[in-house]
Order: sequence, then C-alpha cells, then structure tokens
Amino acid sequence: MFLQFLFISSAILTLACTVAVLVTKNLMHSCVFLLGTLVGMAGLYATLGADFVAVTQIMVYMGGVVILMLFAVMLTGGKDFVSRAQNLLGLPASMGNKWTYSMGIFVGVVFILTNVKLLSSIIKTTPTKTIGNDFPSTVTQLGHLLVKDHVLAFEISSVLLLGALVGAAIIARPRKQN
Amino acid sequence: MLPAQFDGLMPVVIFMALAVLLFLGGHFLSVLLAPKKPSELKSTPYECGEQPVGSAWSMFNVRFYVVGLIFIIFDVESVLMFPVASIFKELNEMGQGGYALIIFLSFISVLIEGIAYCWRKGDLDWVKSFQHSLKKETK
Amino acid sequence: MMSLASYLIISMVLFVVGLMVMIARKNIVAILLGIELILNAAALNFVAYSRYVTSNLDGHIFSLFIIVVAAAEAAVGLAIVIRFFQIKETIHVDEATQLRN
Amino acid sequence: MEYTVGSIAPIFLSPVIAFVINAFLGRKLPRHGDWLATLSIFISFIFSARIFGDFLFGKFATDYYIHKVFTWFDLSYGTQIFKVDMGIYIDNMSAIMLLMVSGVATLIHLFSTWYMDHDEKHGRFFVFLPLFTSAMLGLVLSDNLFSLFIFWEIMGFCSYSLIGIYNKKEKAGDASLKAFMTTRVGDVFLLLGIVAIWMVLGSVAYVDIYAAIAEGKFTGLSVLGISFATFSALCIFLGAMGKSAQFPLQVWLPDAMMGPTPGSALIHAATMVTAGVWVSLRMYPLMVLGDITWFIAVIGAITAFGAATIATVQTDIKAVLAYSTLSQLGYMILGVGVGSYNAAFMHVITHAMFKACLFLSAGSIIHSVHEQEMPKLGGLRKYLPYTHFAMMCCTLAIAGIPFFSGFVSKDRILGDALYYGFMAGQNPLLAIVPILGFAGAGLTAFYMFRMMFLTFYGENKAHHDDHGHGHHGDHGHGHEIHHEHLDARQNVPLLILSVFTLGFWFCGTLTGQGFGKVFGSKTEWFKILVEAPKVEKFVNSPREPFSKVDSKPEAHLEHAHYHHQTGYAGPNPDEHKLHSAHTIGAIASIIIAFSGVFLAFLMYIKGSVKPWASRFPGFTKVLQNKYYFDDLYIEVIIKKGLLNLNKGLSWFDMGVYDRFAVDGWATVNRWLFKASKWFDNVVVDAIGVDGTGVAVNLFNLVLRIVQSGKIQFYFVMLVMVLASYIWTLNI
Amino acid sequence: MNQTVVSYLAQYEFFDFLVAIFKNNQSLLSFLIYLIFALLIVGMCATIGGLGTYAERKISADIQARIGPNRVGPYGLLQFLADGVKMIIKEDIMPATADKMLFYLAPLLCLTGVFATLAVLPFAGGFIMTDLNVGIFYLVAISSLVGVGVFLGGYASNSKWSMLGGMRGASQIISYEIPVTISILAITLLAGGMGFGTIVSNQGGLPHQWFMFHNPFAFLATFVYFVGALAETNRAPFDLPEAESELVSGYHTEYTGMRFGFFALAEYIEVFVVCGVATALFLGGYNIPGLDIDILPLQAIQFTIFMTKTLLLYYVVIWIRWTFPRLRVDQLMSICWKYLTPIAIFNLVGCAIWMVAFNGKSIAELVFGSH
Repeated sequence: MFLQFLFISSAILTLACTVAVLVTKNLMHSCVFLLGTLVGMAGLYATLGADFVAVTQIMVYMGGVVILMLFAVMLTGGKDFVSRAQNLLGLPASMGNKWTYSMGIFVGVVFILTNVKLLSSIIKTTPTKTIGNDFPSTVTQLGHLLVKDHVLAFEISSVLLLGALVGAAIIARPRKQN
Repeated sequence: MLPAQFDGLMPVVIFMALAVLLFLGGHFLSVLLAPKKPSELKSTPYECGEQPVGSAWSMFNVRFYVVGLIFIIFDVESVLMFPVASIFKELNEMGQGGYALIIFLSFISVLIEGIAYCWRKGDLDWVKSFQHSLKKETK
Repeated sequence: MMSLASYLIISMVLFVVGLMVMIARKNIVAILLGIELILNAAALNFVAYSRYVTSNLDGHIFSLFIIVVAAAEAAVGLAIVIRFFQIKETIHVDEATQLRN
Repeated sequence: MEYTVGSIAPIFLSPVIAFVINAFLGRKLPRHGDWLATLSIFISFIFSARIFGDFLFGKFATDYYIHKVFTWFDLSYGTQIFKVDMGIYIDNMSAIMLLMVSGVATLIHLFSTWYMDHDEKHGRFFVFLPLFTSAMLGLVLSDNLFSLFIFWEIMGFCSYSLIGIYNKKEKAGDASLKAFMTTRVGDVFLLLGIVAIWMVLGSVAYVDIYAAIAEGKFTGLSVLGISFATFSALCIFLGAMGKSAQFPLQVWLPDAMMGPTPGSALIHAATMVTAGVWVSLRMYPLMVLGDITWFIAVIGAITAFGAATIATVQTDIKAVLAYSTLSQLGYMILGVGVGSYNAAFMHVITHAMFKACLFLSAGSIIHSVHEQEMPKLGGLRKYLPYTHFAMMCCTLAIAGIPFFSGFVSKDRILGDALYYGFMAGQNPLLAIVPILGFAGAGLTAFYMFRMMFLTFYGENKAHHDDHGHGHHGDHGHGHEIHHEHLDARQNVPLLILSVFTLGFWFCGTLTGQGFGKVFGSKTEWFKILVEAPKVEKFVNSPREPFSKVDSKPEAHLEHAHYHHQTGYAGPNPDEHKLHSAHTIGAIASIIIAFSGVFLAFLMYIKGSVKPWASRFPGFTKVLQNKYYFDDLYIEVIIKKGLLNLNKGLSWFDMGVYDRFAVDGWATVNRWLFKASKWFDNVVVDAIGVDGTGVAVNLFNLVLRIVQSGKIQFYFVMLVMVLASYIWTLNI
Repeated sequence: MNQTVVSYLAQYEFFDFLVAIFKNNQSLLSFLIYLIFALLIVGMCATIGGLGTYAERKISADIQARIGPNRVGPYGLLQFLADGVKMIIKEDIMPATADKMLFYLAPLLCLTGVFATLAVLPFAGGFIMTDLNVGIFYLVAISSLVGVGVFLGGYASNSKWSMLGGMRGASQIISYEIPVTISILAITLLAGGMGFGTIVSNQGGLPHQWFMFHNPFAFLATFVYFVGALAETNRAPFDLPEAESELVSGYHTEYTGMRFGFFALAEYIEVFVVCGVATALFLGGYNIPGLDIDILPLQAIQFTIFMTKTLLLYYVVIWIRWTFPRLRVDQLMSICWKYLTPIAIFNLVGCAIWMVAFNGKSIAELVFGSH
C-alpha cells in the first residue's frame, strides 16, 4: 500500500520534473527541476529495495552535482540566459529554438518507437521473479561485493576520481592574466 | 504480527510532507493575517538605501567552483567508503582485518594524493589568486 | 502495477527526455543536464533488473559506479564549460566547433 | 636446513630495496645512502653465506638442487597453453656464485664509499650499484632463461648508466653508448635463442631444457638448414659473447673503464661480464648437443690471446686491467669450449676475486696519485705498501704462479685445452686452441708484471717532477702523495680479497695438482661439487611450489666423489691421457709464466732488454690501435658497409627502379595516353569528369552539413543510426 | 529489515488489539502511529527551535551581563511565541526582480532537508522513528538539501548581499561536509554499521564506553565533527553566509515574515539535530549508565538522557557563538581543507589501523580488561 504510494508519487515527481527540465525557459529552473527528478529517482530506488543506492543518489547528486551545476550556471553568466533576446517560440536563444525543439521531438519519437519495439519483446521474454514485500539490507552485501568481487573496480574508481579531480582542477584553475 | 517492511520508509515521507504542509500552512496564515501594501520601493532589492545598479546575477569567482569540484570528488569517495567501513568490523572479526585494511588504506591513499595535489597547487588557498592577480595588475 | 515494465518505461522516458534536452538545448550546461538524465535512466534499469530478474546485487554496484562516473563526468565537464566560457565568452554549443581556441 | 622464500628472497630483494630507497630518498639520506647500499649487499652476503655453508658442509652432493616455481601469469585458454613460470633454481654452482658475487660486491661497495667520497656523482653511483648487484644476484638465482634475460637487460642498463655516470664527459657518454649498443647485438641473438626454445618447448626453465635434451625433443628439428640445437645454442652463445665481450664483440669493454674505478671493478670482475660465461655454463648441455663447443673454444682462444697482446702495449693502468679481463674471459670461454666445465667456473670465481682486487688497487692508486698513465708513475711501493701487497698477490695469481688461485684454475683450463687440441682426436686445426692459450698465458705474466714494475718499482716520476719544479710548477698532477695508512674502507677490502688469491681455497691442495692436501676429507670440494649438469636426472623432476618449505630428505643424497670429467657425459675413458695432459700443461704453464715474469723483469727493472715497443714499431702500432677493431667497425662496417649498402640501395632505387620501372612505365603510359586522348576528350571528359565533378559537388553539399562540428547534429545522427540498426534486428 | 517505532510497539500485545481495530489494515495503522509520533517530534523540535532563539538571547545576555528578554511570560519565556506571531503577521515582500519560483522554493528546501533528518534521530531505544540501515549516511545526505536551499535563497533574491551570502553559504556547507562525513566514517568503522541503532548499541552509558573515548583518533574525530557541524549549520564563528557586518543578513536579506521564519526555524532545528547526532555518535546516545535494557517505562529515562546531552551541546553551541569572533572567508576555507580534512582522514586511517591492531577493543577495554 505504502509501497505503491511511494512508487506512484516518486514516478510522478520524476516524470513531471523531467518534462519540466525539458520545457522550462530558465536554465536555473532547469537545474532545480533536475534536482526534483533526482529525488524522485531516489524514491524509485527505495521502492526497489536499494536503500544504499537511493541515499547515494541523494548524497552525490543533490549535495554535489546539482550544486556544482548551479555554480557553473552562475559562473557562466547567470544573467545571460535570461536577458538574451527571445525568439519566435518565446524561448531565450541559448535554451533552444523551434528548429532544435522539433528536431528533438522528432528524435524522441523515433527513439520511443524503437524502444517500444525493443521493450515489448524484452518484457515478454524476460523471466521476472515474484517479488515479496521484503526489504533486505543491502549495505553489508554491497560492502562484501565491493571488497571481494568488485575490489578492482573499487580501487580503480578512486584513481578515476583522482584523475577527474586533477584534470578538472587544472582546467578550471584561475589563470594568470594571459 | 510484523508490519510491512517498506513501511519503514514511511517516516521519511511523512516528515517531508510535514515540512511542505508546515510551509504551506505558514503561507496560508500569513496570507490571511499579514497586511498587503506593496510599493515600488519595497520591491527593490536592499542595497543599504542606494538605488540598485544592475542585476545581482553576475559572474563570480572561479574559486567557488574549484571548491565545489574538490568537494564532489571527496563526497563520492566517502560514499564508496561507507559500505566498506560498515563491514570493516565484521571482516575484522572474521579474521580478514588485514586484507580489509589494505583495501581501505589503498583507497584512502589515493584520496590523500588528491588533497595533497590540490594543496600543493594552491587550489585550497582562497586568497592566493587574488593576491597574485593584484600583483600582476600593479606591475 | 509495480513491475519491471513500469520501471523500464520510466527509464525510457527519462532517457528520451534526456536525449531531447541534449538535442534541443543550445546551452552546454543544459546539455550536461541531459547527460545526467540519460545516465540516471541507465542506472535505474540496472537496479530494476537486479531486483526483478537476477538475485544478486551486481546491478546495485553498477549503478553505484554509474553515479560515481557521472559525478566525475559532471566535474570535468563543467570545468571544461567554465574554461570554454572564459575563452569564448559564451556557452552556446554551436560556438564549440573547433578543437582549439 | 630448510629453504623458504624468506631465506632466499632477501638475497635479491635487499639490494632492490636499497636501490628504491636511494633512488627516491637518496638525496635526503646522510652520505646519499651509501651505507644503506653497502649494508643491503652485506645482508645478501649473509644469506648467501648461509646457503653456501649448507651446501658445502651440510649436503655436499653434486646432484642436489633447490627449484621453486610460481606462476607469473597464466593466459591459457582452452587447449592453448600459455603459462609463464618464474622461480628460483639453486644448485652448487649457484651457491658458490651467490657467495662470490655478494661477497665481492660488498667489498667493492665498501671501497666505493671511500673512493666516491666527495664525488659529485656520489649519490647516483650508489643508486645504480645496488641495482646492478641485485640484477646479477637475480640472474644467478633465476631458474629460467626468460627471467635471466630480464636481469641481463637490467644489468645492461646499469652498466650503461655506470660507465656514463660522468655525463659531462663526452668520452664517457660515447663509451656508455658503445657498451650499450655492442651488447645489444648479442642480446638480440640471446632473445632469439630464448624465443626459439620457447616455441619448441613452451618453457625456458633450465630443468625443462635439460629434460628436453635428455628426452631428445630437439632432435630432428631444424631451423634455416641447421639443426635446431645448433641454432639455439649458437644464438645463446652469441648473447653470451656480447655480454662477456668475446671476439669480435669485445670492443666495448676497454672503453667501459670510463666509469669510476669501483664500478669497473664490479662490471669487469664480479658481475656483468661473468653473466655471459654463466649462461654458457648453464646451457652447456645444449652447446654440446648443438656441437658448437669447437666454435666456443676457438672464440675463447682468439680473445684470450688477442687481448693479451693488446694489453702488453697499453700505458693506462686501467686499460691494462681491462684487456687482461678480456683475456681472462677468453680463458673462461675457452674452458667452456674444451669441456673444462669445472675449471671454467672456477676461473670465474678466482678471476672475480683477483680482478676485483686489482681494480680496487688501481682505484686506490688513482685516487691517491691522481694519475693513471703508467709511464708517469713508479716507485709507489713506498707510499702505498698495502695496495702494493694486495696488487702483488693478485698479479701473482693472474700470472699463474703456483700456489695462487689463477694458477689452479687457468692451469686446469689449459690442461684440458691441451688434451682437447692434441690428444682427443679432434680436427688437427683445433690445435690452435691450446697454442693460443699458452701463448696468452705467457703474455699475461708479462704484461701484468710490466704493470707492477712500472707502477710500484723504479723511481717515482710524478713525485720527482714535483720536487724538481717546485710547488709553483705544473699542478696537473702535483698532489703530494701521502703515506698510506690502514683504512677500513680503502685497504682492508683489498687485503681481504688478496687472501683469497691463494690457490688452496679453491682446490684444497697447495699446488692444485693433488699434493699437500689442506682440507682433509673435503679436498677438491670445488671439483666435486661443480660438474656439468647430468640431463637425465631432470626428466620428470618434480616442481616445488614457491611457498613450500624445502624438505628433501637428506638421507637420499649420496656424498659426492671426484672423478675426472671433461664433457657432460660421465667418466672419461681416456683418463690417463687427460692426466698426463694436465701434468704437461702444469709444467708448461709454470715455465711460461716464469719466463714472462722474467722478461718483464729484464725489460722494466733491469733495463737490460729494450722494450719491444720500439723494436717492432709497426706491430706496436697495430696493438695500440687494438687491431683496428674500432676502426673496422666504424670505418668499414658502418661507414663503408652500411653506408655503402644504403648508397647501393638508393642507387637501385633511383637508377634501376626509377629509371626502368617508373620511367619506363611512364613511357608506356605516354603512348597509352596519346591513344586514349581522343577517347578521353570525347567520352570521359564530357560525361565522366564533368559528371563526377557535379556529383562530388552535390555529395559535398551533403557531407558539409554532416561534418558541421555541431555536436547536437551528431547526437541526432547517432540515434538515427542506432534506431535503424535496431529496426533491422529481427526480434 | 529496519527497526521502527511501529515494529517496536508490535512486540507488545496491545498492538494486536489495535490491528484488530483497524481491521488488519496495517499500513493505515502504521501511518497513524508514525503520524502521531512525527507530529510529536515536529512539535517538540519546533518548540526547541523556538526556545532556542529565546535561549540564545538569554544566554548571550548573561554572557554580556545584560538581562535579555523578560517581558513576555515568566522570565520572558514566551518571547518566541510573540516572535512567531510577529512573523506571521508581517507583510511578505518579494523583490520585483526576484526569481519567484525559487524564492518560494528555497526555504521549503531548507525546511524539508532538516525535517527529513528527524526521521532517523535516535531519541530512545524504541523511539527511533525508523532505524534505517543507512541511517547516518541518510542523515548526511538529506541534510545537504540545506546547502541547495541556501544557495537558491541567495540566488533567487537577486540582491547582491544575498547572492554573496548564498555563494558563501553553499561553498561553506559543502566544504565542511567533507570533514564531517569522514569523521562519521570513522565512527561507522568502529560501530560496524550505519544504522543509529547499531551505533548507539555499540556504546554504553558510562563515558568510557562512549565512542568519543574509544581511542585517541575517535576523540579527535569528535572535535572535528563538532567544528564541522557548527560550520555546516552556519553558526558562529562560521556564520559568514549571514555575517551582519559584512553582508547585511546574507542569503536571507530579502526574506521577510514567514519565509524568514522558516529559514530561522530550519537553522535552529538543524543545530538541534546536529547536537543530537553528536550525542548519538560520540557521547553514548540514549544509553542509561549501567543498565542495558529496553523496556517501555525506561524509555522515558533514555529520552531524558538523550535530551540532556543534546541540550548541553546546544548550550555549548550558543556559548561558542557569543565567545568567538567570526572567521575571515579565507581562514574558513583553509581551516576546512588544510586542517580539518587532513585531521579527519588521519583519524579515519588511525581508527582503521586501531581496529585491526587491537581487534576493535577500546582503550578502556584494553586498560581495565574486557568485561
């Protein structure tokens, strides 16, 4: 009962915010709607019994990525995307125009059709388990997986992050005046 | 008789909902009770009585971004460390403490390298870039 | 109502919208938003399969690493965007057609 | 005694650790970490001594060995086996070699701390020295050719670094490059041989190779028209020639003295050059199977004699030593070739001892006097008494004077060579081997005593000059020579080494010929313990995993007993002939050695015989130019040969190919062109060319849109292609 | 499976009776129980938050040798109610150039982030709303919503003071999250789990059983956590985002009336939560000294112990605010990245090594022998 409620509300939050990301005129709002999408995704993870992934989603995206994006929006001219001259569709130029939107919709339709073709057969043929209402703790299992089976990925991810840190810090570091 | 297990998530949702309700309720109350006398002066941003010049949405120092950048990397690393940390004790009691320690320390050592790099390169200094650019300009 | 199919459909919608964002927007930051959506769609599929099809948690590990990689990608991508903006004074994607400044 | 990884690995690892620490932290350590390097080698020495002691006093059996294996990587898939094992192989020979390498290296390190003190390259020197030593120790420990090759190359790199350590000097840089490139010629062949064996056996472990020889796996195979065994043995021996500086790849070693003298001591005495002999000894059964021992013997004899002749005219003290090393290496290789397995290896050991001591003594002289040209030295006996003593012992040893180690080992080699050349019924042309060998022995005695007399006897020219011209004169070598005191780092290593120039340590008897036993029951331990591997016993020998504690029952080991032996194939039927050959050889070599010494005495002390340098100026010039080998390589092979080959090729390219093929074709084309011109004008140009142009333009329009650099367009294209692909799938 | 209030109550017989009343619609029953408890907690926290403003003024007055509020109610105790009423009846002003949606959303995000943390706070043995397996991790994660709220509040006002405050606030909050998270990791390591129930039950009532005195590294981690938490809640001396003398009022310069009230409420409740977490992680939580049982009447004692410790910490927070001068922004950053974070990593490494070296025993167990 509650599970269904959680699923429906999360799904609605996710989908609504996703669409809002697409259609909103303001990049800042777009980022905030992305936040909503991500929170909804966390809810969906929770309905799948993936508590750790859900909280990771909140921690990394909400605490990190979204704030970073908001910073980036501010740093790349917060006013720019609002004050720019608007085009026929009433959207700021940098947020897309009629042509790009129609292209996007076209691609989206093509993709959905393709995906429906794929999914229809996949859903039919994939044997799914019957799921009880159990909500086992995933943390210890994930810990064991990270330490045993996926230890290499675990260690390499640290190197990946180090690389990302160094690379991004070099790129973003304030330069001397030319 | 035990309750359904997913109900354990209910308080989270309830508290969030309560926050929203409280917020809406507060607004409702203030709509009911608060006076409404808008004027142009009230709706200008506060700048100590001066006429505001330009929008506040202007560009900021890249330093903020660099801090955010370092943060997100460390954030993700600590996320990955949480499951390992929470089974650390269990592994230790199973007699695999040394192995877990090596895994854990080699992960952390990379983290330390990251912070050492940023420290070395001055990304952790807030003022350095300002002073640097000031010196440049005075020359 | 709660089944693999519904999660797959949600993930499909996320993916499509992400794709549309990437194509429709001309702002590089907005394109990065689209990329985040697409990555999330993939991660959701992994977890859904982990719950409904397989009986192990490898899907969770996968989505964990997707989140990790997404964070790294966002950090580097946005750094590039900021650098690009410092050079070109714009973040319109059509300006970014050359590999050198 | 038990052998675990923990009791063997430190031999190799402790110098490696010292290397790592010195490489990264050397600058911050006191004295650049030279004490650390020395200490690490000393640790190796202790562990080696333990193994040696166990092998000599505990097991004392010829066929005892330790072989531990671990899988380095395993890429097998299905029936395709691709598995590389690494391991440790220690037999009696390894145990002796380990002790020698680590012991000599310890003393050289100790000496270097004195010699390199206040040198600008002090720190770097002590980075490479332990690495070099560890590579040699690893080479000795390794159980297969592949890991041997790895250490081989590490040594090559280290010798390159050590020779060229004074990188400001152009000559040093050239010398290091020369060493590197020349040994590389040999290394290519070595690798070729290893790969060839790998392709046939799927393994390059010594035991596997021995077992394969015993089982006859190599018979019937042939490569390039020669038998496989010959091919692989030849390749491996060519590698050994490069490393051990055998004729005609000898040119690098004399130049290698550009490095600091202790480095030369390490390269020339204990480590690198003996690696070539080592691999020849290890692969001895293969050499026998491939029937190239005569080749080995001839090469060794030529090197031994040729280098000795050159050494007679050198004036630089280090150059004399370098050529004497070449010559002695020639004896070792000669020993391998004539089947004197045991004596060749003994010569490796004895030579390592006295040559290390000689080089260190030379270093001591150079460091004290700051002069290395012998004509400018003289009379140093009074100033450097300890150095003089050590150097004299070593000179006696290398000259083959009885009671000293060089006599024992060299005499045995020469005796076997005598047997090989005259009595074994070989090709009579091979008589050249003992003849050259004995001639070289005489020359050795001559040039070594020439060096001694010029350096330590007579009057001190450098010193005298100083006094003559006063202190304001030429200060180029105007250092005051101080009387030498006993110093733990300067002299004591020399004295310790000079103790081991006595022969009885190695042969158990004072004379080396069976008289005057010293060691009692274990007389001739060396000869008993070291013998050519008997390949039959390696068939199906069990492999021990790396982690296993060694627990071979000692009771099964029968104590070794000594028998004469030349080849690997058991007791020699011609034992009495061999014995008489040895007796003749001993007497002959004593006579020859003393005559060499006497000649030197006459020339350089008494002065009653004029040095032959002035009597045969033409020949002297040839010798001084080292038989023009450098010129041969540079002027003839590289400049005339390779450059002319280049020129010839380019001439072929320009003159033949270009003129006939290209131009000729052009002529044909011209006719064809004329013939087709009208066709071209009428048909092709109007329809084809213009039509193509229009088509390309149209296509270009489309492509230009696609190649816009606009990333979103690429997204669209990507999705379209993906979608079209999925729609073609039949699901 | 998670321990919750409901599953705690379910072990008593009257729960079955209640289930019967609700015709076996267990979810509804759970929902009601949760709702009641949630309202209780929210009411309590709102009161504490309100009283916090009063306490703050009163304590500051004491420190500065003044009297402080003394008009409304006995000892001015009802001052916060008067403040609340005042906020509600103030006019809501929004700058004309503001981003309206985000202007509304920002305080809501702060409030949601803080309220959601209350769901896992361990008040007493059975009185944890839900003892999620990812408890402390969840708390850290969800409270980062406050950072977004602060930033958006600053941004949406379109005022320069607000913008500066918001930028500073966001970067301060995210920066100090790192030492806090790593200190918490150290405790996770010691406790062997992230759930609050696990963490608290691994400690004891007496001080030597607390994680604070488990080993020297944990002792250091306590202070790292506390300093970082102060900064995360924008409390003095880390109150740069709302520094009056520099930025007028920081990110909530343009906020008036109820919306300002929500920011303030969120801040005060967050301070309470942070102190509660410190209590649960380091100071032994709700454990009764010497007693190790979990039955219904004793819950009250447990609750009292927890609240006492928390409120003592709350007092310390206020005390610090009125004692220390504010930091400069560059000092703020260098304290975080050059002192706290390396120390925190050192603590984490030290705790890990301690765990392996001493097999998870605390100092007291090593000294006095385990019991």
